[in-house]
Amino acid sequence: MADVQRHVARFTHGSRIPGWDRAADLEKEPAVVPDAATTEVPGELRAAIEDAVRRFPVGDSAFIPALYAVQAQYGWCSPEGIEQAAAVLGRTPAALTAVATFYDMFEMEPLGRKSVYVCTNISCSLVGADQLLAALEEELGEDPDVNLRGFECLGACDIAPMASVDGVYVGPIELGEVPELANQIRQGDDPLPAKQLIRRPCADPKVAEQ
Amino acid sequence: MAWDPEKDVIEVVRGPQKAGGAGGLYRAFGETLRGLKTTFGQLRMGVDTIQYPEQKIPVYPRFRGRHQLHRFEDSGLEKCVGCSLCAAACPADCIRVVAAENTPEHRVSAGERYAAVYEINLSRCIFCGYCEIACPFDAITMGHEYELSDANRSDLIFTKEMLLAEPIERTPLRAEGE
Amino acid sequence: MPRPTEKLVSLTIDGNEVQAPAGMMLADAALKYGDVEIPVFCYDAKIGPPVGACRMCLVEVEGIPKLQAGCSVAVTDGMVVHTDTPTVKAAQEAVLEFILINHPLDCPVCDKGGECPLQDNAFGWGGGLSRFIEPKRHFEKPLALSPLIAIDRERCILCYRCVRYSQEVAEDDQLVLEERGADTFVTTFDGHPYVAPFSGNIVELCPVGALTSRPYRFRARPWDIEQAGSVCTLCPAQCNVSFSVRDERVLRVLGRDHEGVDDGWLCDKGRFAYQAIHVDQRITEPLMRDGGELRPVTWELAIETAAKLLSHAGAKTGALVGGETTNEEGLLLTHLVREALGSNDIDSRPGGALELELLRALNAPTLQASVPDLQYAHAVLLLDCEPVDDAPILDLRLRKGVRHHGVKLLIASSRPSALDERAAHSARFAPGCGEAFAAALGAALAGKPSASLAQAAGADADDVAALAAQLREAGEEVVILWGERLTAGPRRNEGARALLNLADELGLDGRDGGGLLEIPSGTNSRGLRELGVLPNASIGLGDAPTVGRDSQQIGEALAAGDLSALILLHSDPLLDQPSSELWQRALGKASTVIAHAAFLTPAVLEHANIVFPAESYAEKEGTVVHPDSRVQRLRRSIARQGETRAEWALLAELAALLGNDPKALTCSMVSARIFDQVPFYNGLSLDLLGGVGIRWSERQAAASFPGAPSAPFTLDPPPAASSPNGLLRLGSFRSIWASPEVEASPALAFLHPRQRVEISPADAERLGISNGEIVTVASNGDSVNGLAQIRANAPVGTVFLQSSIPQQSAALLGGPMVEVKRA
Amino acid sequence: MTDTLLFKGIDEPGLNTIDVYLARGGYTQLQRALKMKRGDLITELTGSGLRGRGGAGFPIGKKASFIPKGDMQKYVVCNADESEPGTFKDRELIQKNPHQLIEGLIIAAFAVDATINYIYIRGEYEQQADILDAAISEARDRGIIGENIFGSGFSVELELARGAGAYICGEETGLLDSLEGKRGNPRLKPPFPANEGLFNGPTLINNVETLSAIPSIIELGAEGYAAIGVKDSAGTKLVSISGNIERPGNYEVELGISSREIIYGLAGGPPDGRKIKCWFPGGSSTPVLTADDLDVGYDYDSIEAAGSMLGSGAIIVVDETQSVVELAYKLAKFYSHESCGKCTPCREGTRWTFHMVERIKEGTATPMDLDIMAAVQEQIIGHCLCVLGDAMAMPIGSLIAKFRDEFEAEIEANRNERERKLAAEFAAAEVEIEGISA
Repeated sequence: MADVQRHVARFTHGSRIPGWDRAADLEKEPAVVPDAATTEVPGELRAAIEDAVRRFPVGDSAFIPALYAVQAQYGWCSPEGIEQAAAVLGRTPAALTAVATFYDMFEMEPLGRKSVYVCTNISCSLVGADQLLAALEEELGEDPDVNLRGFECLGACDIAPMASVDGVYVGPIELGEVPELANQIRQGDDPLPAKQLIRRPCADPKVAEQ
Repeated sequence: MAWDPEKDVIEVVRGPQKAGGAGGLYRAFGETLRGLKTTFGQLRMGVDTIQYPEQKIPVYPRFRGRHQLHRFEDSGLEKCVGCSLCAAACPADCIRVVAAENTPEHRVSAGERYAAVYEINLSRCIFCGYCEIACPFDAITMGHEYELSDANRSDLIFTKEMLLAEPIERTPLRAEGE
Repeated sequence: MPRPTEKLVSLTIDGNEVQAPAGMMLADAALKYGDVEIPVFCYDAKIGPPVGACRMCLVEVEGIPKLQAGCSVAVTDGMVVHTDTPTVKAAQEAVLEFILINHPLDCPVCDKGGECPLQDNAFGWGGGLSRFIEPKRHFEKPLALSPLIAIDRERCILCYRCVRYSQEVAEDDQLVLEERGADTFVTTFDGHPYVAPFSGNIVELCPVGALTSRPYRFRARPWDIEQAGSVCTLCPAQCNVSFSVRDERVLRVLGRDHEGVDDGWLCDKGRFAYQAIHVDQRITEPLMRDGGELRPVTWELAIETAAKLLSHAGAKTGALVGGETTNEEGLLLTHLVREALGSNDIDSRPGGALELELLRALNAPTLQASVPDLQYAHAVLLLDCEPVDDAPILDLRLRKGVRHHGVKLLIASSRPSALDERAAHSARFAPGCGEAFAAALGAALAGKPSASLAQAAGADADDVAALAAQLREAGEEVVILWGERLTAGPRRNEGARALLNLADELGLDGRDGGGLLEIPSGTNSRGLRELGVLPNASIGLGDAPTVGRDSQQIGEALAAGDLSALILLHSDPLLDQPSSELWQRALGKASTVIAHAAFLTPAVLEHANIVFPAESYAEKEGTVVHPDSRVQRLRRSIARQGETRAEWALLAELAALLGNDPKALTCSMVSARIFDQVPFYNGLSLDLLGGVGIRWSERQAAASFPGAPSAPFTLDPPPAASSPNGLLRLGSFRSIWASPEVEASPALAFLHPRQRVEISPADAERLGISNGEIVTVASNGDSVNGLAQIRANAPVGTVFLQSSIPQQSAALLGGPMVEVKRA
Repeated sequence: MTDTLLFKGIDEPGLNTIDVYLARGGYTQLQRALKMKRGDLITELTGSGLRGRGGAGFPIGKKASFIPKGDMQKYVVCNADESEPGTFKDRELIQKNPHQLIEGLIIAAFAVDATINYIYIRGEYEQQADILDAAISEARDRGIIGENIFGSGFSVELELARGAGAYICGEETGLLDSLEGKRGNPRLKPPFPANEGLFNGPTLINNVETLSAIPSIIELGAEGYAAIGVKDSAGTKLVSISGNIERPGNYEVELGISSREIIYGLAGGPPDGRKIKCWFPGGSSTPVLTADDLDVGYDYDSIEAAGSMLGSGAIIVVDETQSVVELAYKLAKFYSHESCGKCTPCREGTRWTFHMVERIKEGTATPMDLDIMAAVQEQIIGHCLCVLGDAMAMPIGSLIAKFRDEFEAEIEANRNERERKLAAEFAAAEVEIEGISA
């Protein structure tokens, strides 16, 4: 054979999906339920999960609280943390990962601990959410402590365009306020206190009349 | 839907039947006479002897002779991926394919698999060309070679290497109008 | 528990009146009774309730505005269904167009091509065109999902079958979906391989070529192969299989769904150990020991020499028969040993002979539970057995029973069971104390004091009481699934009595849907016993004219020189018999050892004078008997490899050479003789057995089963379980993977069991052992090494080791107490 | 216009604490309800005509009456997974008046004899979840949740469960799966949750607004409540208005009010006097209406007659400056991201639609793609396991139907733009080649 082609070119799709190219590592042992005797679990993680288990008649219901606990412990749903949670719950780590990857709020990679979600859904984007996200990315994009991402409707269209800074909703954010907000996020200060949703009165004029 | 026998009758249409006379005779022998006219017409053409095997009989372009397997011209990889569809299509059951997997070190064809064994038993082949039609990669085609006799039956089982090789001598093609 | 009843309803499918059982899913009913195929992808009745995910099966049901998923609509009376209206056709075409959006059209290189439901459905119901012009996704392929399974995620249509199987049938929960929406993909946790006893079933379930078998990869296309139905004889579960044969080689094993046996599943051993048929290690020609080494010889020489040696030994010949022996071989061997050689020393039970009366009582047809009973009973008690290791497919059946039919699962075992999670109650007892535990449970059920018996069993008295209470409350239909080890060892007869008392206490005799179900140690143990391949029984479990030596006594007699020759038919005493030490001595002393073996297992390799190549199960013909009394037929699927010859013919020839010709010209002649001579098989024939077999205990001829004494029996008080006292009790188990076939199969080599020392955290801490380190287990000067494995649920005071493995087997240790220390 | 019911005094400081709520006469309706017979209570709920405020608009009394009687464990689950784009009314109720919700939920629980109950709140509402959690604890401390509440013999448990960011968990069966710790995939129906829901028990699932309205029903009586609003659309409705609007926010309106009154009267219309291009009457998953439909009455039946749905009662106003292609792009992106992937038409259809709109933006689409797109939407509607697929297909289908000219114009413009760009690139490359050869 004259010229043996070693590599066959494939064209790829624009949206590559993480995990699709992942093969199993055949050297590893199968991921069965981790044995409680040989899996060490940090005390607070165990306590948080066991507390969650008590709140439901079926232990599996504690999956989401357990994953929150893992995320609180490690900053993301690390395989190590998931294994520990699986050992406490008596389920396979795969069952937990399946749930974790389904939900947007569980991070499957180590990212910044400060999560800033910018709503980019219809109502917000109608009034400039994409520009807000771009401006924040400009300011915070490089910061390893911050996990900044566009997010689907956060349920605060009345303060559009808005962002959720570690669960605190602020808006409407004007582009001029972005540097200030970015600074507050970096410093860990209360973000734009005057524009926090929690302080916003009801829009209905009848309420004010009462 | 139940089968309705009434609807399944084939009606045969026959020509008008008239009795006797010269017309009857013509109807009986007319076709034969027409055929004989062609036969006797050829008599004056003389004898045409072809000096085979020095001189080959040319074949039509669509003549189905011995099969050929093909490679990609640019990469030299075999086109055949060993899918066995030719074997499935073969009414004489004369194709045998055993596939294997390409590796980066040993790449034979373009896809994941290749034909490790590809054999055609030409003593069984009826040259119907179904294999060619079945092939999704145009890897097998019917060539023009027709000199396929041998003294040994087992020599008529052509292996992949034999099928991939170009025929030693090209079979002449029949020219336009010939 | 009530089984599904067949109440018929009538409905109209595409204008035709159809009768179908109420509650049946429309897709099934249409296919089975209406001759209308509703295409499906995600639905398969054996995986469990439908999920309606693929939407391929949309049909029109009159009176409902939206199209309905045919896989999940139960048929009701008067329902009018249309599967061929323009709306339905449009929907089917649309769904196929959606499915094919990301499915590559690489059918020519796909192993599923030609037997692919997606191909079939696309051909049958697709529009033939796609309007999708965006580039399809392309990814790395194929990827390994496990050493046995390759995954091609491009081809996956996300039908959920494999993950549902993993979560709801095998319940190993290792295979899951990650991500969401169109990004969803099938995977395992963090790149761990999907290795489980039943993982291979997902290959058969996958409706596209996304999950393929690696050993079968590119071996053949569906039109290259022929399917040959037979029975897998690698374990007592005797699953019905179909061999894919090409050029006289088995290339793959598929399940042949049989609700009464395997429910459509196979274990990975059954699915992949076929490779052992075609490996170089397999013995395919006669061997003779020459200068200390086994060398190939001609058949004539081997047979003549064997006949000469046997005629020399005469009545001083013993025979051990392994579980893979068919009834026909068993019959001819008893002829050879009893008639031609005049010996009665023949045994097929490794644990020593059981009193014939008790054997009859345990095998009485009125007391037999069937495999489906496990799924529908009110309660199932596992007594001294571990289904996943002993008869793997029953594990899935029990899980199904618990999950779908609310079966109350009760477990009494010495080693923690894989089913503990699903059990209503699990009790532990000391290894080898099954008899005492059964006695304690029987006493508790009878309302008698059971505490001292529980103590003798090394069990918790509360556990016994709890189990008894659960059994009493459960309902009438109770199945006791018990392991042969309950009736092995020195107290075997007492174990059998205790078990029979327990069954009597629960009133299981003659009860529909309940009874006893044994998991014997060998595949065809039941058939061999019924044919009298025992020292104390004749054919049909009749009285033996002369009682011979049992396996234990044969070993002792050989060691003492009272016997000089030994025939090993599919049996390796160093792997199968409880004490390796005795058998090392016995085999060392034996002057003649004639083995029929497929592999050079330790005893064969070291001690056999003549080795005859044994047929593999794909090459055999004959009959075997399932533990629930189903007589099944093996069919020859491939030509015998190498110079292998039929064993029944060899046994017949040997007997003829010894001057007593059994006059067996064909195997079916022998089968007919068996059906004739065993009274309770009377009337059976190979034709009747067909592809599904027949439970003889359900036939009229079962009435001629020999009578037996009935319970209750008075029991000897059992000896107390040895107390740990610084040492640890030794428990042994045989893993599903411990078999020469697994060892020889290249694909399964990674599963080859290494010795692991299972120990409780408390004991590990006391002995200063950490997880994963190498420890030595010693007793009376013998010792075995293994990796320490600390298990949270391991009982304190007991250490568990594997037996039946070639090296470092638990059988090397005398027990019952061992010392464990760091190596 | 009647007084506000749900929003009554909602901005009162400290209303989220039990003391203020009790001082306002909170939990008296619960005590009244506990004295009623279960059957009467359900009759009362049925009589009020209150329809579920989550989107489907199913009458609550009917839903409650489907819960079978018997000894099995029953559940009431409050769906506080408000994630429909444009909707934020439940957030305001939870955040400012959580006890009203708890009171309504316990009344519903008493009506169907459910002793274990859950509120499933979306994970993003962290502050609201904390407020609700505190309120539940207060109620528990006061004995309003627990054994034998108000000496009625009825015991009730209430737990808060948090989601973690998945739109599909707002679908009732997806929510149940999520609550059971699974991936939030919708289930096959039937069985309906009323028969086999949470942990296979009979389950009543209702939205926050629906449950919060229950105390008012008890207070006003079924007839009093039914008198508000119009036929088949009883009561008041919280309307969330957002998008291109002067005064976005939540407004409590009586059902039947004209849509123009809400958009222009209450919320002030689009800013700077711009015209309305289209508006979503009930969240982003409802077919769009145009400025011509502004005089439609805002109630279930009128909106449906106009070709859309009241949905969750969230009006998104899109003004004339916005591009419909961009709107379709956002919609398709959102729904393809949120599709759970369980059923084929939704999983593949949403992603395909997204790619098609993407191509329109890139300038590689043709008007024929609009036909394909419209046909794909038709093949999604009604063929999916749940309504998420329909939720994308209906608005996109309506956008294509109503603004086809604009789509075509944009396709044309983007194609020209792309060709111009390519030509420029080509020219630049040629110049470069010439430069090299020179």
